[in-house]
Amino acid sequence: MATAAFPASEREHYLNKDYGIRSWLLTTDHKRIALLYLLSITFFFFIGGFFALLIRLELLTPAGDLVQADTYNKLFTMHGQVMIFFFLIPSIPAVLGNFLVPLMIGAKDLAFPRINLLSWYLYIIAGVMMLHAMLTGGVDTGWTFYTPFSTAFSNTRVIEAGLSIFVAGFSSILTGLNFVVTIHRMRAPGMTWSRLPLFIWALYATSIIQLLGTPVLAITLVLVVLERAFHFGIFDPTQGGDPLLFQHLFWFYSHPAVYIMILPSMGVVTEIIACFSRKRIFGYKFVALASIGIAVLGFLVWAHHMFVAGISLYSALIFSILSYLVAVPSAIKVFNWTATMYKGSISFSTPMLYAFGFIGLFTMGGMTGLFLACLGVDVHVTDTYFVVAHFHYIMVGSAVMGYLGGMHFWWPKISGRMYPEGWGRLAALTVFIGFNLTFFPQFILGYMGMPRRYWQYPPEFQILNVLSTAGSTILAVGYVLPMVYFLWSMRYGKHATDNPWGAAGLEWKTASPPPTFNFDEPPQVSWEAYDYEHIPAPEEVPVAR
Amino acid sequence: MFQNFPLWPISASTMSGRVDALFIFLLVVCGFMTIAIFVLILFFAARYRRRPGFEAEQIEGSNALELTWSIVPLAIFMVIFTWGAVIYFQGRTPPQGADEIYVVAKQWMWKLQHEGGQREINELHVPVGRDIKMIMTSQDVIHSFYVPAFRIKQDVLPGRYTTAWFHATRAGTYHLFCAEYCGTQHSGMIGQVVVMEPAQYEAWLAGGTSGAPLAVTGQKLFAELGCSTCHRSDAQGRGPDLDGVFGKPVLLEDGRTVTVDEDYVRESILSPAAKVVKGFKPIMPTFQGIVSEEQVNALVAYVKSLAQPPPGQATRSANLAAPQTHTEQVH
Amino acid sequence: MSEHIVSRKLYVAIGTTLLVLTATTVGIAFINLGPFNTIVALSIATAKALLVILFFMHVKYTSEKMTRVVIVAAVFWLLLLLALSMADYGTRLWH
Amino acid sequence: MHDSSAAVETHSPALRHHFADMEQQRDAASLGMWLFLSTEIMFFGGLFCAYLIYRYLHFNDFAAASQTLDIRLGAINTGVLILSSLTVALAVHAAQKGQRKPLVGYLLATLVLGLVFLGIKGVEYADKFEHHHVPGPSFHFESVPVKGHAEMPPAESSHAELFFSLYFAMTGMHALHMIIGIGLFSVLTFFAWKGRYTPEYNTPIENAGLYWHFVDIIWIYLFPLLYLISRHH
Repeated sequence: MATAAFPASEREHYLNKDYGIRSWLLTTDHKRIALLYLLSITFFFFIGGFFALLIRLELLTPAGDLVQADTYNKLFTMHGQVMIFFFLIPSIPAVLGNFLVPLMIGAKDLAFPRINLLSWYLYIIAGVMMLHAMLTGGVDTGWTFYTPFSTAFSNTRVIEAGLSIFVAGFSSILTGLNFVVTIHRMRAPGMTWSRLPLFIWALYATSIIQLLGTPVLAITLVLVVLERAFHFGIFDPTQGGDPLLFQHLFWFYSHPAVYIMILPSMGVVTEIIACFSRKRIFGYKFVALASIGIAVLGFLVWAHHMFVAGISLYSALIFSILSYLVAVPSAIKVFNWTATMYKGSISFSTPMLYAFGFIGLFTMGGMTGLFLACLGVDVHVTDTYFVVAHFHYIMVGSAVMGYLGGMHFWWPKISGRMYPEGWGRLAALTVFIGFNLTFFPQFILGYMGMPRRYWQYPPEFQILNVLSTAGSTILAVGYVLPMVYFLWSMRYGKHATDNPWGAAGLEWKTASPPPTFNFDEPPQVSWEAYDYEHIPAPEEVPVAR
Repeated sequence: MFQNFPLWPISASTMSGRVDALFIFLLVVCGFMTIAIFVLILFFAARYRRRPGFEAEQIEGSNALELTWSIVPLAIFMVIFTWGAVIYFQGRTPPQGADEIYVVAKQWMWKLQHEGGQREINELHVPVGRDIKMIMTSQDVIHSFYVPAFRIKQDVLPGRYTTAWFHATRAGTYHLFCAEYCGTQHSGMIGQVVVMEPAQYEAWLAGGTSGAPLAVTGQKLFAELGCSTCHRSDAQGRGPDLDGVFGKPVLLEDGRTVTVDEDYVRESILSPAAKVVKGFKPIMPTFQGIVSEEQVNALVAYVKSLAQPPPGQATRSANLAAPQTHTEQVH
Repeated sequence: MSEHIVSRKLYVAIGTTLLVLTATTVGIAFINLGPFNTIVALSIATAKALLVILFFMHVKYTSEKMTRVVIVAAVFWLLLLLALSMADYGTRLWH
Repeated sequence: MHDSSAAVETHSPALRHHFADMEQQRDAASLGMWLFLSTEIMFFGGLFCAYLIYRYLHFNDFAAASQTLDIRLGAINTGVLILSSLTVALAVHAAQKGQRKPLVGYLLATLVLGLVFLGIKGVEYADKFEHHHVPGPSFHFESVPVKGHAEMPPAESSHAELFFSLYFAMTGMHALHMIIGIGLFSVLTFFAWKGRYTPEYNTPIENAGLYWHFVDIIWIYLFPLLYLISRHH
């Protein structure tokens, strides 16, 4: 449809439509809100990353020498809270999802643009509360807020942090609500469910979790606050309450929350693999249904975080077997991605390198998940570095790989510029190597028996900790690099064409960057998803010799 | 700089071998599947790399393949699940006749007490080759009793008992970690389990100062706190007779039946009106805040001792009346 | 959403039924039915809730399938939460 | 789904630019509201889950504590809330017919009924404070048998405190929703009086109505769960 007849700098698009701080802070344009989110989550990502580096530095030696024990406890708590609630959960949905959902389904905007802006403001309010809590003493409960430590024993700013996450939860709920309504109601004529990009399916599944899981976390945090502030005794054993009930309610949200982080990433990777293999996704229907399956089954497994917590033997059996069920749709996805590459025409552009990295790390993270779902092994490895390594493989290895892959893939559409390909590949490789160096040793540490959240540790664990810390510095470089060259490219990058990758999907049929209302004329869809046979591969995409 | 750099934890209990075997099985199966996927991806990436003149071949999918790679993994998963469940079941079922250790966790130390009355802090001496069962509770927040060398871990909760057990197979000194984050000095809540040959263990038992067996301490408390004025063995008391009730079901005032276990005795001391035995009035005062966790343990041990050797009462009095020389080892 | 307009009389009838059901549930609470007290009370509450959903909230008249899907899904998820947590508490005392 | 070419171009002033037509806009708003209510179900669901588990664990204590609630005030409040749901339904009816004055009247009636509910709730709360039935350091509970009935099972004071913790959390959250609803309806009343709502455009009234009915349904469950435990003793 729209072609860049003239360079982006001369054409009106969403970035240059109007200028000034008001035009951004009061915007209801989903693309601008996506950029507001991009800035905010990047800010929190680097705060969380800074905490992570301090943690790794402290663990360089067995003695607690860099920071005090209390400080260390606050560091890992705030690292977790910031990374989970202020980076990972909003990352792909609020940035790439916000930007792409209307574009991919051929709509002018999300169904509720003002609610979309509200959800960003809620996020910011929550973020400010969290920063305030950090600066006025911090929180030391662990991101899990386990009672009765959080309600009766911690002397830190639990109430403020809890309310902050409560508000952030509403931001997340509103984003999910907006997506579900948009996907149901705003699709362009001809954009049937079976023609939706799988990224949309993944976000739809994610939104279901956000809608039905987040409120349970919200009420649980309210109960913690009531207990701390007004001596309600709902989780207090001295009043006949049960601290395990807190864990049940907490994990009812927080296990599915892992899928809030990973499902969108799976969606991104699906788009990338199709594009750079130039193929329709193998088993489209199964990949789509696997997303929904993960969202639903993900709600049935929460107590596998509690196998040694004192739950009944029989419920442990139930939750263990259900945990294996949720592994099946994840396996289906991995196999389908692999099969998509079969007889493809594969190029190794930066997004594809991230996708490879994603599959690798996700496979390892998923496989070690089988260890943790296995009752007999879980008893030994739960609450050790094995768990730490496992969830970082999923939530950092895979989720952030997918996020970065998606940022590279859609950067030309978002900014209208190309990033430097060589640097892009270098960064992808650095992240992959740095990540494995940081977290693989932690699997061994965990099986050796090193408990998590330890400020000091017995000396026999040192060498693996040193390896891990060394890896984390490489990882840090890998994460800073893209930020630098993305910024660079905004000014010096080559202008992007409308469809630099030769990708399928409606978002590539409008200009880069898109006009404010996305499409010059309302699109009519008459083709299937991933119709790569009808799209020529572009010359820009690097070809192996 | 780095003294001993092992890659595998020491194995020192009957459980460790079982867990290791399953772990190795998982490593092999999952390792194989992971490598297979990696090899396939690398092979496709190389074999089908973009070259001039080669077009991708569009393939819709294959239901047969989808079914295969859903059902085959699921079958493997079920094997893993079953194997893991068996081991877990063993870990959660302490064998009959195990020696009992009462554990009280608090910020940030482990207090352990043997049936014979020996107290220890952050150190547990046990003989090799015997079943040891821990009956654990916490004074404040949630802790977790973790001995990597035994491959056992169990959270220790305030307000109730949880149990764990092990059967040490190798003498030596092993880490005892707190594995559930519990505040400032969580990482300092480390102790050790000293597993000794039986002869040395006997020597250790004899080495310390004397202390009464736990049940005897409990019996004294029972009298001092005035429990014995109501809980009399002549069936005339205002409270139920406690002789021989432990381990048996009792009928409650509200019609339910519960088994008298450690948790029930504990609850009856601390929240006496919660589960009142049929035919009695809820007149017992609570002992919450009056007795310490250790004293509750002693009382539980006493009530338990009342049910022990069933044949004849003689054994019972003999059991308690003759305190042998026991040790008090506080570190 | 279809613009089906319900008559005012029907609304008043539903409101009256709800009041009568409230009186009924209070009355029944004072009769000893053993465990059935709870069951009856919850059944009456569910009947009342259904009346509100179907008539006051127009679900009976809407042509929109999604409304029903959303309600059923939310109730189903709530039951998941209740059932799976009770799976723990209900079996704690089994040996 | 929405064939925009088939849709008649209705340029209502209330149509927002990104929707193809009023029907799409109304459908989106309705679906959005129902999704929001589904999150509300799960929000209260966490409380219901806690309630269910503790009632199962400490049934007698819950029964004894429940006896101290005033069943008359609870029942009257249930009636008040049902009446308010009725006036809301009638308000939506009036809005659909474009009758301005009845609409304002029903909205005002709803506001009054909502305030009556909160007033009665306030009386009940005050009573709890007087009897030291508010959880916290000054909590005090003795399982005094209700008049003439000595066979009430014994109650553990700490478990009764748990009941009251849940009572205040559940009714408090419900009351908070009522307060939000009253705020919402005040605004709607103002705009209704200004004549903003027409038979074509009354989505705000409809959606606020859905919210109010939902809050009513929560109370329909809270009433038997909190007030009607073992009343036959």
